[in-house]
Amino acid sequence: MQIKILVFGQLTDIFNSREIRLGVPADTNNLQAELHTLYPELADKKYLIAVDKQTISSNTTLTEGCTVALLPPLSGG
Amino acid sequence: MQIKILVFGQLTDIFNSREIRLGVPADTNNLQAELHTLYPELADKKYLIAVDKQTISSNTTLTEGCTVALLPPLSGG
Amino acid sequence: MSEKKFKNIFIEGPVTSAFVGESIAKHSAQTEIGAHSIFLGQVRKDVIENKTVAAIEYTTYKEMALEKMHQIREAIFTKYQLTCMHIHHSLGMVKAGDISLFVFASSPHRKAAIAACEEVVERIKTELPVWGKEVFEDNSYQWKENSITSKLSNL
Amino acid sequence: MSEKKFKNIFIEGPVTSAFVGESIAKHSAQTEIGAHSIFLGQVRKDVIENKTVAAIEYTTYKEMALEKMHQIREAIFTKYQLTCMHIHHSLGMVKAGDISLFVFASSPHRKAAIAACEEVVERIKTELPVWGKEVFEDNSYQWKENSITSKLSNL
Repeated sequence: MQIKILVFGQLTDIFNSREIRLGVPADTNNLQAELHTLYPELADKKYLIAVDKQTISSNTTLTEGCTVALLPPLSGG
Repeated sequence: MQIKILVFGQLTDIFNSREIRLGVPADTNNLQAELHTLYPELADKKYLIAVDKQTISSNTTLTEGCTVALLPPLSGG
Repeated sequence: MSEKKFKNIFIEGPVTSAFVGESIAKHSAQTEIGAHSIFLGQVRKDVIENKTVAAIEYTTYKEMALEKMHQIREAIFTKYQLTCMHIHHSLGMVKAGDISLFVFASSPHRKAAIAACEEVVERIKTELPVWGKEVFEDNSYQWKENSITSKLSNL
Repeated sequence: MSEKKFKNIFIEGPVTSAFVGESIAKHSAQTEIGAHSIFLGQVRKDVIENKTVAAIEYTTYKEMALEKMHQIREAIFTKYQLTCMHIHHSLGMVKAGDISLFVFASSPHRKAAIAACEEVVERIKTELPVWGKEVFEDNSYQWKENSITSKLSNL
């Protein structure tokens, strides 16, 4: 029972990886708390969370098979 | 003592020429009256007059050596 | 009655896609550029009263057009932070599907390049003494008129 | 969790000027087109704290980016009368002076082509999950940030 967490841009410097897996947290608030404990530097970073490719603006329930992505400020183009 | 009159675009169909010469009229109002007598079709056409490459918006004195241009609606680009 | 020589913008016949590509390539050494905005005018195969446009034949009042283009260029460089700007307009016959106008504005930042390019295109269409004769497939023709023509005036 | 395949916009490495030229050439058969508006993003050789940018390395969240790009494309085609629109974005290393973004909008009329091209560029910069790492000549790097990033949101 895991979820996949994709990491992009400058956040890959903190995770030293582009993808990690965690046991399924109840929701995105729980996930953030867990990530900020595991990766304290992340707490200072500006990033958005996407669940299944949709960015979220409030706490969102997570279920098995979800793909979560951590999106730092964009810089395409 | 002549002035050169340059003719462009659809007006060349009326003049059958891109350039004519006339004795120097006193001003652009006189020039227009003379042209409309010589080329009656011109009176129905929309066009601007340029004197020495500057379009005019009111009656303008003409002198020898002036170049007058008759400019129908533009269609560049 | 200045005899000043202004930069020529006119070319005989269409602007080729290869020419556009080469123009872009020339800018790779100008590494302060971050954005290019390009406008290309292409001759449409319009159908007017059952007749199909085969080509547009362009003519100009060259002395006045180059002086006007110079004034437009000066105004645009004053208004926008541009690295460079290049303009090419066809004279003579340009077939339907071919390109008759190429405006190319480059700047460190996109907003200046985009706004400058758009403004130059508008001013070319409304102020430059150029005329297009739409030649139909049966060799008859009609004179084209851009929608707004009243802006041709003294600066 | 749709498995729908969206049109790919990504290419490995820079957009070449020859590719842009060829893309333009392909449109000469589409004779209802009267105007092309093209935007090119070029990597600037910026100097930041005495270090010179040698290249930008681009990465993306591809699945999300292609879905987002599809939504943007649909919105633009609904809003503007376009004949076609093509978008190409680089991934991987793009050297200073080379092109990393190519947006190409075509329409019968200039206003639609110009406005659509500009709007797509803005939306790409602010909504597409793409990240650029500015690699300096000494091989150190910093992560680039576009000025407005808050627009990335659910549609």
